[in-house]
Amino acid sequence: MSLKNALAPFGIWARALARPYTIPVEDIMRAPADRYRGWHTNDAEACIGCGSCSDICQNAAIDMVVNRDATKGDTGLRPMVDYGRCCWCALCVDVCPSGSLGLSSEYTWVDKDPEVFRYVPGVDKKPWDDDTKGWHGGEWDLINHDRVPMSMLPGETRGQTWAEVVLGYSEEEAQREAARCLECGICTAACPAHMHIPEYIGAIRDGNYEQAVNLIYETNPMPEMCGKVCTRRCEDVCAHAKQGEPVAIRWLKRFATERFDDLREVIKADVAPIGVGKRVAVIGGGPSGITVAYYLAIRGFEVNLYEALPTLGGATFFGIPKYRFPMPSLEKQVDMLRGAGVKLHVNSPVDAALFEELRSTHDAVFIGAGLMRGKAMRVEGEDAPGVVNALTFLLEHHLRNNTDSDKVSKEPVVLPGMKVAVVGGGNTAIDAARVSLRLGASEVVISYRRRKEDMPADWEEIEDAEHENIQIDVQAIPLRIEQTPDGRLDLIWGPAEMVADKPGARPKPVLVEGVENHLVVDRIIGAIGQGPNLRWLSPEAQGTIADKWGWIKVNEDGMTGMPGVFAGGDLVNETADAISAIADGLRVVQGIPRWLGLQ
Amino acid sequence: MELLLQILWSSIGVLIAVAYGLLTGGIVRKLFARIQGRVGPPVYQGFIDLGKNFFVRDNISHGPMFYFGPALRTAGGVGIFLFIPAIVGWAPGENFSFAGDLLLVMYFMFFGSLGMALGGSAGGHPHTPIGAGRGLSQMTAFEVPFILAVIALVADTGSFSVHDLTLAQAGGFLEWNLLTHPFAAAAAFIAMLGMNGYAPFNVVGAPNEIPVGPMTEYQGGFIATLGTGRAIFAIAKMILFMDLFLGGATSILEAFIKVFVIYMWSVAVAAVFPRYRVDQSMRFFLGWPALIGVVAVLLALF
Amino acid sequence: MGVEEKGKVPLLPSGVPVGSKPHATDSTLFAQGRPKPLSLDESVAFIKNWFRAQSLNVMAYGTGCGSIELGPLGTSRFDMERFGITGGPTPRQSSVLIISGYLSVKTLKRVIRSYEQMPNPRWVVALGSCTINGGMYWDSYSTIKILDQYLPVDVYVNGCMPRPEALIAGFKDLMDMIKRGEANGYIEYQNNLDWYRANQRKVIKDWNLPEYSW
Amino acid sequence: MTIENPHVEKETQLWVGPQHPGVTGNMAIQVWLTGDTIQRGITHVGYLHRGFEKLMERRKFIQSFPIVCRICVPEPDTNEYLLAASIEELGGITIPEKAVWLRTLVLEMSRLASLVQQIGGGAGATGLGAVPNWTYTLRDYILDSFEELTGGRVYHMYMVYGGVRRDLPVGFAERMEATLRKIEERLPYIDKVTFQSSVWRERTQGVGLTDPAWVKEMGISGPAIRAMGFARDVRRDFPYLAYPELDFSVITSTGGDIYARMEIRRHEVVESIKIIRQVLQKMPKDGPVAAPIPNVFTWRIPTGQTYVRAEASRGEMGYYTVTDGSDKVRRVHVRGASYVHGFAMAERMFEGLNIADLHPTLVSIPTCPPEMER
Amino acid sequence: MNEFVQEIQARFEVLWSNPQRPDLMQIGVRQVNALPLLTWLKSNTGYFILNHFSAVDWIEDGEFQLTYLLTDYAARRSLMVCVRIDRAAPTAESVHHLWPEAVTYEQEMFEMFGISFPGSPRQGVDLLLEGWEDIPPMRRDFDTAAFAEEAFGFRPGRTHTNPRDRVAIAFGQKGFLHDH
Repeated sequence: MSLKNALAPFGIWARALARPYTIPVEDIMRAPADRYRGWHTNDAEACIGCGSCSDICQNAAIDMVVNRDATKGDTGLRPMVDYGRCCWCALCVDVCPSGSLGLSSEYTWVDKDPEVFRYVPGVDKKPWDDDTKGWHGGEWDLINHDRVPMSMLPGETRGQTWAEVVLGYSEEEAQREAARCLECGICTAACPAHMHIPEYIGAIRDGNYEQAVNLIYETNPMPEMCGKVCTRRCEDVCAHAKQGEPVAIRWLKRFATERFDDLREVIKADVAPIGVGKRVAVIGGGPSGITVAYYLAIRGFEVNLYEALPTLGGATFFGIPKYRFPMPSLEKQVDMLRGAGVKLHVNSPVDAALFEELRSTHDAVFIGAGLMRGKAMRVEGEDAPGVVNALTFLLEHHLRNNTDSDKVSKEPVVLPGMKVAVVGGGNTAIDAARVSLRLGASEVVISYRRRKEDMPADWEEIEDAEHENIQIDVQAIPLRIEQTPDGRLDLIWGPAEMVADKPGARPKPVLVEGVENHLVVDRIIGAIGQGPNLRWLSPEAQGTIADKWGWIKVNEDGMTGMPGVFAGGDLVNETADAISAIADGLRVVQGIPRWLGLQ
Repeated sequence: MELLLQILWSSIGVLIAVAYGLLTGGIVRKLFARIQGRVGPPVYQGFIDLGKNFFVRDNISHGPMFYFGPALRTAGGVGIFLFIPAIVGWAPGENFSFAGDLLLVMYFMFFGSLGMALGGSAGGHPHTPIGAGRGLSQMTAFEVPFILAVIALVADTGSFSVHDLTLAQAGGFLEWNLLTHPFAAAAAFIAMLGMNGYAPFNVVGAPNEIPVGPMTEYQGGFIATLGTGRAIFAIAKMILFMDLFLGGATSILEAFIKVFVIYMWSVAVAAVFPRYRVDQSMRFFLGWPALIGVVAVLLALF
Repeated sequence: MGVEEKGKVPLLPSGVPVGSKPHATDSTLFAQGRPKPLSLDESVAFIKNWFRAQSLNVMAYGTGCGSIELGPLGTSRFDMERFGITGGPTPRQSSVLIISGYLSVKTLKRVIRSYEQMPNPRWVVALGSCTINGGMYWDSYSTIKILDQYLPVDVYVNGCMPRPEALIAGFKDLMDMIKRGEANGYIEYQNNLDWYRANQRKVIKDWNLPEYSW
Repeated sequence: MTIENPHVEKETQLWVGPQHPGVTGNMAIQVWLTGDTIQRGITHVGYLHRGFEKLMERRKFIQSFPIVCRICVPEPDTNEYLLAASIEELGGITIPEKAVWLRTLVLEMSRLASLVQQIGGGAGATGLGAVPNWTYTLRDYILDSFEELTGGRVYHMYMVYGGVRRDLPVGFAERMEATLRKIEERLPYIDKVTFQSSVWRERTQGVGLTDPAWVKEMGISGPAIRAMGFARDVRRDFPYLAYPELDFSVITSTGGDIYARMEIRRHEVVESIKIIRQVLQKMPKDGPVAAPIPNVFTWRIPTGQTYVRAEASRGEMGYYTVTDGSDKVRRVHVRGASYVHGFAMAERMFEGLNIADLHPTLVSIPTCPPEMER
Repeated sequence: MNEFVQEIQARFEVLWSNPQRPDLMQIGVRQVNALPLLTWLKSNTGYFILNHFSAVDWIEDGEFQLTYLLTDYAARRSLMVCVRIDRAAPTAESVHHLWPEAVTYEQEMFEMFGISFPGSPRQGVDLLLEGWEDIPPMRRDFDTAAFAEEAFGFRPGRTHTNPRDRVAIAFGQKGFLHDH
C-alpha cells in the first residue's frame, strides 16, 4: 500500500470548491428537448375518428368515444387516451392518417386520484393543448400515402383508339394496394350502397378473390361497371385522402370482378325464396332496374324487364363511351341477370297502355326509366342544322357502333376533320367531346359557364380530356348561334364573372355586358343536362307519381303515390350517378317484399 | 447545594453538546454533498430528522432489552461528556471531571457499543448479530492504538484524571500533547477514525451490505434517541481529544472551534475513501498505528 | 461447487422434496388483527406534519423500472436531499414506499411485507402508468393492474417512466398533502384492512416467506 | 420461495433479499454464512417477471417494438436493435446507409451511459459516495443527448424496423462533443478515488475471482471474460452495423477479479468515446433514415428462425426469433449476458466470498435481473 | 459450413439443414440422437459453448421444438440444433452435465413450458413465478389476457365504440346475398 495510493484520493477535495452539478430549484422544471414525447394533443376538427390509433396501440390505451354524430366523412368518434396504459411510443401519432394526433412535450402530471388520468385530447382542455414542440406526424409515417400507380394507355395514342384507357392492376399490384387499407370503414358510410369495402379489400389482400367478389355482390349487381366508372364517393372520404392518395377502391373492385370471366357459378346466394309465385315488372334496364331485377329474381320472384333500347345498361350503356366501359363487361353483367332467371324484353318501350296492363298482371311494377330528355340550351339559333343534343348524339353513336338497330342512320353526325364545340361541363359533355375526337374531329372545344374547379365532371375525366388536348374555355355563357355564309356555325358567347352564391354552393356566373366572342365550328353539341321524360305515362298517372317538373316522389320503401308502383334511379334522386341508382334499387328490393307482406 | 448547581450546569452543557452535535452533523452532510457535486440538505436538517423521528406514531418494540440499546448508547455519550472538563478553569464547564478519570471515560466509550449490540440482537433480525459482531471486533481493533496512546500520556503525566492531563498542557500551544507526544497523538487520531464510524471504517452501519447492522430493527423514537446519542457521543469524544491533545479549552468559543477542527480530520478522510471490510480494518489498526502506539509508550517510559 | 451435482432433488429435513412445499395460507408473518383506529385530531397537529413532511425517508426498494430515475434524483443532478428526502435502507427506517412501475405478484408479497413493517405515518407514491391500470403489461399474467386494490396510494406520478423533474413535483405534492394532513392512506389501510387483505389473498397464492434459520 | 439446505450444521442462512440496497436491481441471493464468509449462495429472480415473450406472441410486429426496450432498463437500445435486426432479417428488409450509422451511434451512446453507471456502481458498492454521484450526472448528460435525438429519456423507442424514426437534430454533434468532453474531464478524478486509492484496491483486488476454466463450460461474455484475458467481443467476432468500418480495440486484462473488471470498464469508456467521435464524423450527411415497411396492420413474415447477437455493456446479448407466417411472432427468446452470469457463474463466485464483498461482486459482473427473468 | 454439416451427417442423421446466414447454420435432428450429437460437438469440435437453449411451442403440430445454439468463437460461427419433441408428454434428456448454465434454462423451461428434464438439479423449483396453479404460461393454449382480466381485473369506466360498428349502425349496412 504505497504512500501515493494512500494520498491520491485526497485530490478530489477540489471538487468541493467547484460549482455543484445540481439544477437550481427555480428551473428544475426545465424545458425538454424539442421532440420529447409528452402528453397527447389532437385537432378534433381534422380528426375523422377512423380508429387507426386505437387499433395500433398495443397497450389498448386508446378508446374511441362518441364525440359528435357520424357524418359521411367522419365517424364522430374521438380517441380517448388512458394514461393508465400509455407508454408514449407515439405509434398512434405515426399511424394517424389525418395527422391530427400529436404528442406535446409536457411531462409532469401528478395527482392523488387515479381516475383522472384519462382524457380525450383536443376535446378536454389541457394546458399543453397548443404545444407545437413534441412528436408530430409527417417526418416518419407508418402508413404510406402514395397509391400504387395504375398503368394507362399513353396520352397521344389513346385519342385515336376505342381500346380501354385504364389497363387495370396486376395481382401483385392489387395486393400491394389492398394492403394499404387501414380497414377503418369510413368509406362504407360514404358509399350510397354502403358496400362492404374493408371486408372485400381485405379478401383481395389475402388473395381469396372468390370471397371478395361475393362480398361485392352483397350490395352491387354491376361491380365491373362500378369498378370502371363509379364517381368514387368512398375514395373522397378515405382516411388516406387526408394527407395522400386514397386507396384505389374502384380499381380494386374492378380487379376482383375481372378475375372471373363468368361470375354465375362464383356468386353463391342463399336467401329464402320468399317471392315464389309473385310477378314483378321492371321498366328500364338501367342500374336501378338491374338491381331490382337481380335481387328479386334470386329471391324467387318472376321478373319481367322491359328495355326500350336493344341492350340493357341504360345511361351506363349509351351515356358512357366504350373506352371507359367496354361492351363485354356490360354483357357479362347482363348474363348474370339471365343466370338469375330474369326475362329480358329488349327493344320494347312501355307506353301508357302497356303500363296499365303490366300493373294488372304483376304484383308490383318498378319504374327505372332514367333521364331520357336532353335539356335544350334555350339559346336563339339552337334549331340550326349541325346543333345536336349530347344525349341523342351519344345514344345514336352507341346504337350505331354496338348494335345492329335500324332506327338510326348509318351516317355519324361528326365527320372526320370537323371542328366541334361542346357546351356544358358535366361527365356527358366530356364524353361527347372525347367521342367526337375519336370520330376524327380535328379540334374539339368545351365551353363552360363556370370555372374549371366548379365542373361537375370527375377530375380524372377532365385530366384525361386535357391529356387528349381537348381545349376547355371557362366562364363562357352562350348567347346565340348564327349560320356563317359557308354553312358553318358561329357560337357567340360572352365572358362571365363569378358571384358568390349562398355559402357552400358553387358561385353563380353573371354575364359581362357588351363583350361578344365568336367561335366558328362545324358542329355544336349541347350537354346542359338531362331531365325526366314521363310522357309515355298517362297524364293522370304522371300527376299522381311525379311533381310538376317530372321528378318522381317516393316513400322510404321506394313506393310512389300509386300503390304497387315503385321507382328509383335518376328519376328519383338528384345525385344522378350509377351507385345512387343501385342504392335506390336496393331500397326497393327491401320495399317490395315488405309491401307484399312477404318479409 | 453546590452539587445541585453543578447538575443544572452540566445538563445545560449536555443540551448544548447535543445541539452542536446535530449542527456539526448537518455541516458534515453538507460537506459530503459538496464533494459529491450536490447542493446537500439544509444545515439544520439534523433537527428536522430528530423531530420527525420523535413524531413517528407507533414504535414497534421487541421487548425490554430492545429499549436498552439506544438508552445505553446515549448514556455512554453523556457519560463521557459529564466526566471530562469541557472548559477548564470555569466551574460550570468543569462538569464532574473531579469525580471521574480516564478509565471511567474509556469504559463509557465501550459501554455504548456493547449496549447497541445487546439491544439490536433483541430485535431478532439476523443482520443485527452480524452487524454487532462486526462493530465489536472493529471496536477492539481501533481501541488498541488509542489505549497505547493513553498509556503513553498517563505514564508521562502520572495521573489518570483528565483534568490533570489538561492542566499539564497549560501554557501555549507548544505545550500541547499533540506536539510533545507526537506518536501518541498520531496513534490516537488514527484510532479516532474508527471511533467516529465514518468511512473507511463504517462497515458496521453500511447500508448496502448488511443494512445498518445493529440498527436494522430500530425506528421512530429509538432512532431519535440513537441520533442524539451519536451527536453527543461524537462531541464528547472530540472534547476528550481536545482535552488530551489540544490542551483543553478555556472558553466556550475556543471549545467549539477546536472540536470542529478535530471533527474535520475524520470527515476529510471519510469523504474520499471507500469502506474497509472488518478483517481489513482490524488488520489496518493492528498494523502500523499499533506500532506507533508502542513507540509512544516506549518513549514515555524511558 | 455452487450447483448441486447430485442429480437428485434434495429433500427437506421433513422429507418433503425441496420446492414443492404446500402453499401456506396467511402465515403469521402478516398483520392479522386490525389495530385500533387512529384518532383524527392527530392529523390536525400542524407541527408534527410539518416535521414529517420536511424529512422523508424513501425506502430503498426499486420494485419496477421507474426506480432507475431514482438514481439521478438521489444524486447530484436533481438532489432530492436538499428537500430533506433521504434513503431508508430498511422498512423500519423509511416513511415513503415508492412503487416505481409494474408490480409482479412475487414482488407484491414482499412489498406488502415491507409496507406493513414501516412505522406509521407511511405513504405510498405510485409511479408510471403500470400502477394505474396495468400499463404496458396490461395483459401479463404476472403483474397486478390496479395498485389501489392492494395498497393505499397517496400520490400518482404519471409517465412511462416519470422523469426526475416529475418525481420532484410528485414529492412536493406529497409534502404539501402531508402538511395539510390529507395524506392519510395509512389510516385507510388500517381501517379497512380486510378489504385490502381479501384483494391480496385473491392474487397471492403462496404466502410462504423465507424463514431465517440459524 | 425457500430452498432449505438439508445438511444444515452451524451455518446462518440469510436472504440478501429483493428489498436490499445492496442488490443490483430486484433479485435475491440466499446465502449460507459461517461468520462473515459465504459457504454457498443461490440466486432467486422472478421479482420483475412480466413475461415479455408471452406478451410479444400476442402483439403484431410493430406493436412489440416499443415493449422490447423495457427488458433491460440501464441499456434499452441493445434490445431494440436486436429485435429490429431479427425481424428485418426474417422479413427481408434492408436499412439505408444513414440508419446503419445512426443505430451504431445510439448503441454506443447507450453502452457509454451503461458503462459510466457501472463504474459509479462499482465505486458506490465499496462505500464511496462521491463517484456514483458524478457518474449518474455524466449519465444524465448522455440521457439529455438521447432525449434530443430520440425523443425519449431512458426508453428511446427509436430503432424501428427499416431504420430509425428521426434524423440527427441540427447541432447535435457539437453538443455531444461537449458531453464527451465533460466525461473525459471527470475520469481522472474517478481514477484518483478508485484505481489509485489504496483502500479501494485492497477491497477489489483478489476479490470475486472467476476461474478461466469456466470459459469452456459456460457462455461467459463481456467484461467478465475479458478480465480473464480472453479478447471476446461480438463487435469484433460477429461484426454488425457500422462496426467493421470503426477502429476500436478490445480491452482485456488479467486477474479475473473485481479490479480487473472495473479497469476494463474504465478503458472501455475511453474506447466508446473514441467510437462515438468516429461515428459522428464518418456519418453520411444526408439520405433516408428508414426504409419503407409493409402496412403494419397486416404485415406477415414467412416461417423462419434466426439468432442475432450484439455486444451490450454486460456482455453478449442475443435474440432467438421464430416467425410462423402469421402477423405475430411465434417465439422470441431474449438471451441476456446476465442469464449465465447471474446463475451459474455467480453462484460459483459466491463461495468463500465475504458477505461485505457480495454487493461489489454483483455490481462488477454485473447482473441485471430483468434480463435474467424477462 | 456445408462440409461441416456433411461431417455431422456422417455421424448422425440430419433431418434438414438451412444456412440462415454465413455465420449461422441451422440443422434439425431427431430427439433420439440429440444428446449424442451435443456431446460429440462439445468434446471434439470447436462448438463447445452453449450460447442459448430454449423451446418453441408448435401447438398445431403437437410438438415442442428444443433449440440449442452452439458457438465456435475461434471460427466465429454458430450452429443451431433444432430437436422436435412430442407435446403431450414432453420430456428430454438434461444437458446440465455438459453445460452448467443449462440448469437454469431447464428449470425455466419446466416452469414455463412443462418440459421435464429428468435429472435436472433444480427442476420443479420456482424460478419466475410463485404459487402458480394454472398450466405452464408460455404454452400457446394459455390465454394471458383472459387470465389477467379474471385474476387482476382492469379499472372500470372505459367504453370503446368500434368505428366499423358505429358506421354500420349509423348507415344501416346490410347484405342482400344472405339473410342476415
